[in-house]
Amino acid sequence: MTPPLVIAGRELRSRLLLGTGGFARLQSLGEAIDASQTELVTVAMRRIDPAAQGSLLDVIRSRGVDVLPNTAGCFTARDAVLTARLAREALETDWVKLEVIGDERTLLPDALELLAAAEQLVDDGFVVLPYTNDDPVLARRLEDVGCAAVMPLGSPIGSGMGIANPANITLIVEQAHVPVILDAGVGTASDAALAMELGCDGVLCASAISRAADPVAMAHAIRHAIEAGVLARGAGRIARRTHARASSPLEGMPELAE
Amino acid sequence: MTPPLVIAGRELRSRLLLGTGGFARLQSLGEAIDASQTELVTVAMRRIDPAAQGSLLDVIRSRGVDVLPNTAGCFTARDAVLTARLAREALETDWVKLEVIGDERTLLPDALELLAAAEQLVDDGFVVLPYTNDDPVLARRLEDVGCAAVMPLGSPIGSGMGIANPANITLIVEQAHVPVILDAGVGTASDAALAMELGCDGVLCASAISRAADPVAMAHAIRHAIEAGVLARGAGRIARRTHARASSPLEGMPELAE
Amino acid sequence: MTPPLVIAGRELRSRLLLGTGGFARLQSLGEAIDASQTELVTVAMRRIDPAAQGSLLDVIRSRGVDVLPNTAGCFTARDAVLTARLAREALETDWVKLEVIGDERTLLPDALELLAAAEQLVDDGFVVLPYTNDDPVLARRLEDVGCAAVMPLGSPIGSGMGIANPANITLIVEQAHVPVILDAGVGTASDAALAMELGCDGVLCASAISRAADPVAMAHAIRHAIEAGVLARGAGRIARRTHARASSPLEGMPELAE
Amino acid sequence: MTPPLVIAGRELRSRLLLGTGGFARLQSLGEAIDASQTELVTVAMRRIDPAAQGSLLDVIRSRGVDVLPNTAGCFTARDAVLTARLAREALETDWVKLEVIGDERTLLPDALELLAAAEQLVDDGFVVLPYTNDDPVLARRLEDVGCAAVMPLGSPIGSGMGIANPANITLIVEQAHVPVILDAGVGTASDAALAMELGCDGVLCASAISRAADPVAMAHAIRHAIEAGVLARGAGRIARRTHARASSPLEGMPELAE
Amino acid sequence: MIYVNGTPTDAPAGATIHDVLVGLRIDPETAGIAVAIDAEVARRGVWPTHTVPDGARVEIVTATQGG
Amino acid sequence: MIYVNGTPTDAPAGATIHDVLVGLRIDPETAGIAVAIDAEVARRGVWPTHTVPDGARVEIVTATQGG
Amino acid sequence: MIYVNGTPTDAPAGATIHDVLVGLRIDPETAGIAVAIDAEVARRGVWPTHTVPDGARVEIVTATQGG
Amino acid sequence: MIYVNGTPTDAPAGATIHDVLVGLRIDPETAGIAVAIDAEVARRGVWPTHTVPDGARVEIVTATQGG
Repeated sequence: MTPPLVIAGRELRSRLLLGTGGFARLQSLGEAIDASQTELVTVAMRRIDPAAQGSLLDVIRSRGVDVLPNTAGCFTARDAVLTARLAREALETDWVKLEVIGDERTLLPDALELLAAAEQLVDDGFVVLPYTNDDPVLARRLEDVGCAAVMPLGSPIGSGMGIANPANITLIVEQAHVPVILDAGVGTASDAALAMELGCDGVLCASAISRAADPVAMAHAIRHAIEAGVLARGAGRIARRTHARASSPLEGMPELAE
Repeated sequence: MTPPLVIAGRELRSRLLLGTGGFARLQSLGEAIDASQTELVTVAMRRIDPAAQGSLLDVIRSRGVDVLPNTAGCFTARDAVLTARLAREALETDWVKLEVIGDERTLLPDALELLAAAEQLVDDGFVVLPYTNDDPVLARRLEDVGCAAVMPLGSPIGSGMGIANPANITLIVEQAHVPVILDAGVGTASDAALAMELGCDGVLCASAISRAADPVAMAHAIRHAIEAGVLARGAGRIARRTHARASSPLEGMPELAE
Repeated sequence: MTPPLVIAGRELRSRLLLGTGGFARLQSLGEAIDASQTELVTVAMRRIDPAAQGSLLDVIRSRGVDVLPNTAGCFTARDAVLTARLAREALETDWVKLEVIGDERTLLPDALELLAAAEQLVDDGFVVLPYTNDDPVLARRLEDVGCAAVMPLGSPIGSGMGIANPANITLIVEQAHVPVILDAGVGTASDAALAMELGCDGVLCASAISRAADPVAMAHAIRHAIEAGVLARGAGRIARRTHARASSPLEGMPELAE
Repeated sequence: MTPPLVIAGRELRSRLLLGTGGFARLQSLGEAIDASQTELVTVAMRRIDPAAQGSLLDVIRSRGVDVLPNTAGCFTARDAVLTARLAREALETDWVKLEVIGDERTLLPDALELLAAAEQLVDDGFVVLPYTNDDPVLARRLEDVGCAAVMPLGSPIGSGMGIANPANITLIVEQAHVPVILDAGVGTASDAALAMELGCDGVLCASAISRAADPVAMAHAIRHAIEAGVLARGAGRIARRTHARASSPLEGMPELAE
Repeated sequence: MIYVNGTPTDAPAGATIHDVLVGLRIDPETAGIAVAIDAEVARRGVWPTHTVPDGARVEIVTATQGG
Repeated sequence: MIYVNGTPTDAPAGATIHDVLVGLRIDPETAGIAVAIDAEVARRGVWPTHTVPDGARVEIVTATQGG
Repeated sequence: MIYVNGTPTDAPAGATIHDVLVGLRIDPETAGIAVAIDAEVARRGVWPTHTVPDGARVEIVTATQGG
Repeated sequence: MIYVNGTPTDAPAGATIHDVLVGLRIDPETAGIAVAIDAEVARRGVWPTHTVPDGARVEIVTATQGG
């Protein structure tokens, strides 16, 4: 019903990217993938555990969705670039959700390392989707070095605080020539709807779905919320007014006094 | 998918009540009724205009939805009660959306006149759905006199300011034994989703849909938003946290230093 | 420096009313009275405890400030009126802070009982200062029955949630012909400053000061905040703008390129 | 009454820095300096206008306050460094308020150029006070390269939107070992009070004062607000509570039923 | 002389509500209308028989678009 | 037997409000107190003369800390 | 002695990446894994032939749940 | 020909910064001004001696109102 999201020339019918972190069981991840109707799910790259039973990739591929490796946990451009290269080898994709964080407490991106990593990965032929803060200037610079999208945060990863600074997201959307995907901070459906109403092209959710009491129900909820937000954005909302405006006519009242 | 809304023993599959005020053309009202999937639409009672062409009621009935007369424009319990009785005669329904306002500037309800009218109409056998402010004490009193639902405002009628005081709506929901339907203030889809996430049982929209640039698209949007909000409420959202919580594991990082 | 607050013809140089509830020791109450520079402090009326040592009234009178009895804890107009009459007998003042609450959970006012009590007390010759919710219609009705001021809440008593719905406080201020004193909800200094910036004529604080870690310091803080808010209201703040506006000239830049 | 602000070993009794931009007349600047009790005012460096009458520096020095040159209007580290050196020559101060912006529309800082300029100016022996965004990671990096303070924005320059993202300001304050001075966004007194309550060490205001209808009154207002905020921060505010907490005792009520 | 929706209107002595509606070219069978005489609801069943006294305020209302 | 602030209390027949206060070691001259008998305010002036009927509910109140 | 994912591990002289994987009971045909030797990516094609020098840091990674 | 604050300006060969300032009726003793020649700061001490080469970009700045 709504137009597809196009990143680097690729059409995605779903505007929801799903993070696989935080699901207690692989089965509920699979069910959440179905419920969300996502076509792209993120994974992290970690040391293999030969003892691990059940394969994350089997679950993802059995759902017919694609994998988007991230560089979560990297603090330097160098580590992030190497991690992206390992991911490309392991997963045979040149798409990467680029994360370069400044500290473990806030998990906020480090602007300098992020931009340096983005530039190098673009040069290496990657399709780079950077997780960034809500700074419009940094977002433009990431676009300028060739990122295929920008993924500003609404609020810190896993915080569920929603969109802390809608004005910054609006500034980013106004200037962007690549898709803007809200990443981090979504806590519930209305946050995702708001992101789309602000003009974002998509939303990435991990904890909001994976750590909800009922991940599958929340996946359905956020799918509907994104659809709602896209439609509302296109519908042209009424302006906010300080004072009331009657929705019933004030004229034509019958005279009912005794 | 989600349970129906039950008011006075009647099941409504749609949790969206649609106000008919503000639509530029009856045709777009009809299309918005279809898009919204509402089953109940409000009308005002006004002096007949013999010259009026096209019948509002024909449009509503052709859509197979029911009509909910309101008492918009009444400033006293007496006028509201008489208006409700005229509506019952004209429309053969004993349901009424009770509005008794304090002034034309704010269109805010007058607590005393509202409660007096509600009590009398309940005695007269009406199914009373009162438009009220967001005062939890008044909401409980309206329930105590026998109202079939309470309809607190989010913000002034037609303002599109959303839910100004979510804490009050939460207090009303926590204490209510009848359905709580958010009435007035919704400006866009995310407002409706939030109302349901706060625990409201339904939402009434007029201006948000009828005065949107594309009323039909906004009707679709708000329908999805309500579904999203109901699902999210049931899914058990994650708690808000001041600080971040990683959605990718911090252990198992490969050692990539030179 | 700023004009006095005038209630019922009486000039108060301080726009801060202090509630005496919540102070751990009478001594810190006395010090807070001095620090706040208040001229009017509220007290509740309760059964005398012959064993009680130290007199609240002695502390208050030794500071040269006047006492404003309240009707806290009353659920009906009748109880509130009787309590006010007892207070008049005991304290030889016909001023009363009228409180009639709807339940102990929210401590929110009951609109009907409040208005009924206000009307009767005005008839009895009291100077009535009603604690009310933030409903502009109820505020106007309280003014209409002869209250000497209206005291809308910012948020629930003792919650420290500040001003939950500034738009309603603004509506009350715009229409009022008697002083508007923000009562309840103030948690810290900026809340009090905001109240004055919205156009309130005064602020009543109890818990914000009495339950602060350092009540005397908070009394100083809120005194400065009220002064700040009054001055800022009078100074005519700049309009809010979505976009930036330079405060340094963009012309006249030296040409420093190599 | 409150402790002084110490930057680079220098004590400032006033925590308010005043921007000189936007004053319609030099005389009102002088009066606002007096009213604000500031000890440090910012100036921009621009091409000399031999025809200019009245000297900004004379006004500032006649007030006995010091001048803090800024690098407003610079888009690159190189231009900002050169501008700082010219300012040092012209004004015989090695203090500089460092501004390196990303675009003229938002006037938001450019993280990379800002950090590069800060590093070089620190090496050159400047006392660097950088105007930065509200990114905690960038703030820490600026501190790490030797800045004497960090000056995060509340919202865009001249917008009067207050503190858009208090959570970020709190994160910056929690981690900082140098003074945090809120720069940009303050629109009125309560914004300044909130900044101090969040733990900022000072506030810089230009437009909020210079473009107020009455700059002198607003200077007084913001001076009081900063005092209020500092005191409130020290006083230990009450916690926010969803529900009410009585400030009058619930026991000891007289029995007044008939 | 009676007052129909605020407008002075001639009506023959002994005219019923039904007569008044017909006089206004309003089909009394029309669904969705109601009538009040001097601020009292006149139920549909009495329209053929209830005569409208001289000077009466006749209000004829129907459903219109409203919030 | 009367009820003073809810507590059953012995009082001699014909005891005045003044007597009751004294019996409770409350100085009737104390500022800041008020008395209600059976939910009616008894003004200070009548304390020496107003007798408290048997079974009466006597409420003696004063100012306490309150918001 | 080499270091596989941080763990000191014995490996015969001249062992290839393929050999190391087999020694860990990891099927080199497994999809979704990648290998780095001393912080350089070793592409899958060289596993059978690339020998792991003594003291090398061998990192073997795969996809795990992540946001 | 030199460029003073962007304006083409005649200056005699061998003119010093001091000469240029005087030529513009700017007292070189004025506090609060600084000079850059071709994007290099020329410190006050060299103004009497530093000659401005032909075609030089001379920037003369001072403090103006700014945020």
